[in-house]
Amino acid sequence: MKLLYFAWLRERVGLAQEEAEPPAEVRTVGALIDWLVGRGENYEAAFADRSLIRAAVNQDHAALDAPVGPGDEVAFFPPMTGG
Amino acid sequence: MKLLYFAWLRERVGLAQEEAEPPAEVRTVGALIDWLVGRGENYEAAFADRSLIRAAVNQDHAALDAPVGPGDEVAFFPPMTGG
Amino acid sequence: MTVSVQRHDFDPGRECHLLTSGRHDIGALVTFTGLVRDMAEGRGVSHMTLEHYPGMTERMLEQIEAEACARWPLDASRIVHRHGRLAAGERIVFVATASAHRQAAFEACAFLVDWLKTKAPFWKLEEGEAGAGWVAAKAEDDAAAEKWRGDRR
Amino acid sequence: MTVSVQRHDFDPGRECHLLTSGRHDIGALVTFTGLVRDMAEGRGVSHMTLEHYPGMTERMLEQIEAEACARWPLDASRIVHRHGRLAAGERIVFVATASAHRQAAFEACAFLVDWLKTKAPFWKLEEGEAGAGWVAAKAEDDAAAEKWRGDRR
Repeated sequence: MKLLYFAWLRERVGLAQEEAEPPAEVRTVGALIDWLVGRGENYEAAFADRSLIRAAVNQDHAALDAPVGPGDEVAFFPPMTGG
Repeated sequence: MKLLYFAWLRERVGLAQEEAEPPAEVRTVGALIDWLVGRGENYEAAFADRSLIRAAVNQDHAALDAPVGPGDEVAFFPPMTGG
Repeated sequence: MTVSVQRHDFDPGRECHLLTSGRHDIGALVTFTGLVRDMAEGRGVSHMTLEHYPGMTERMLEQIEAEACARWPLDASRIVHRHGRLAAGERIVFVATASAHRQAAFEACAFLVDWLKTKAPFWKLEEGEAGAGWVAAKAEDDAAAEKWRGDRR
Repeated sequence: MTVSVQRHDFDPGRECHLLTSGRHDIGALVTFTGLVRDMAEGRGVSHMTLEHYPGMTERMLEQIEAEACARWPLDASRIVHRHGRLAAGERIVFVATASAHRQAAFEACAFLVDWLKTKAPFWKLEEGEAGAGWVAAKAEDDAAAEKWRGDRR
């Protein structure tokens, strides 16, 4: 699974992207966040306020209950501020 | 009094502008139209449908009961279609 | 805040540049360009002649621009309206509004176009396959202008 | 109906020309240009860096453009969005909509700007007197995007 981080999520995680292999029971965006938070303080800090986390799966906006699986591209970012 | 006509009003009256000296009892835009209509068939044709007549006095939009007097510039035209 | 009534064409890019160059306080610029369509209510149109009332036209455009500036926090605005004979595809009118925020710029631009249509003394003579004829005012234009009346800020 | 995501500046006049030249069926062209303001909520801003999600950005812009074309009878549309570091006064984004009628062009342009702000993956980092900081999303932008949700045509 390819993980991408943008804006202050990228800064807090300390990575722009990484390859990850979460266990098979991680089947949703929300479960993926739970798993990431357990991996270290940088993830904990990045995902501390979940109301500020937005996600995309394969470059489409995705809710916390959206399914994720091996081979997916999953991105995490704050609310968008373009335009 | 200077009178101006625009668009099909100009075409029907047959004049773009003229100087006129209506009698002293002509004190409103509406009375001026009544007086003009009595001057000839061209005016009668131009002012036949009063719902399509708009007027301006001294370059400001004016209603039928707006006052007019000697020295005023009075314009008659159809509803505007700019833009 | 300037108004031009002219026979010659204008350059939308240059107008945008003049409104915003050297300004760092403008967040949003909205423009409207009106063009001569080759079709009107099913009739082919080759040319459009715009007659206007010199003097009153400028007065009215300045009045509606002042009204827009009173209603919305505009940093800059511009109206250019052409008159004379124009071919299908040619530009007729340009309206631009600049503001710190986009909603003010959008609303003020739409307001200016709506009011211009019913208050600025212009009349269109259409030429096409079926000959020449004066364009009738549209009830929807009156309605569009009217909707801003109760919306004072 | 094209979308560009680019580092370099764009030319609003040229974009307008490309949308309308040779077309005689367009009656109304509405454009929105967003610029970097030197002030944001009372703080001075010297530069703005736009980060984005390459690939998804283009997808989202194409999706919202398709949505606008489904809702309004547009003859042409265009979105250009810059990324990278921009100084105060620089252009960020350009949205243009062309239609036979002005109301469709105005509404579709406002819709595109509103949706772009909440759906296109861009993030602004502001630099100013007080250092650098990520711009927080505005509740009013969510509300502006939301108001189009019930407004399907």
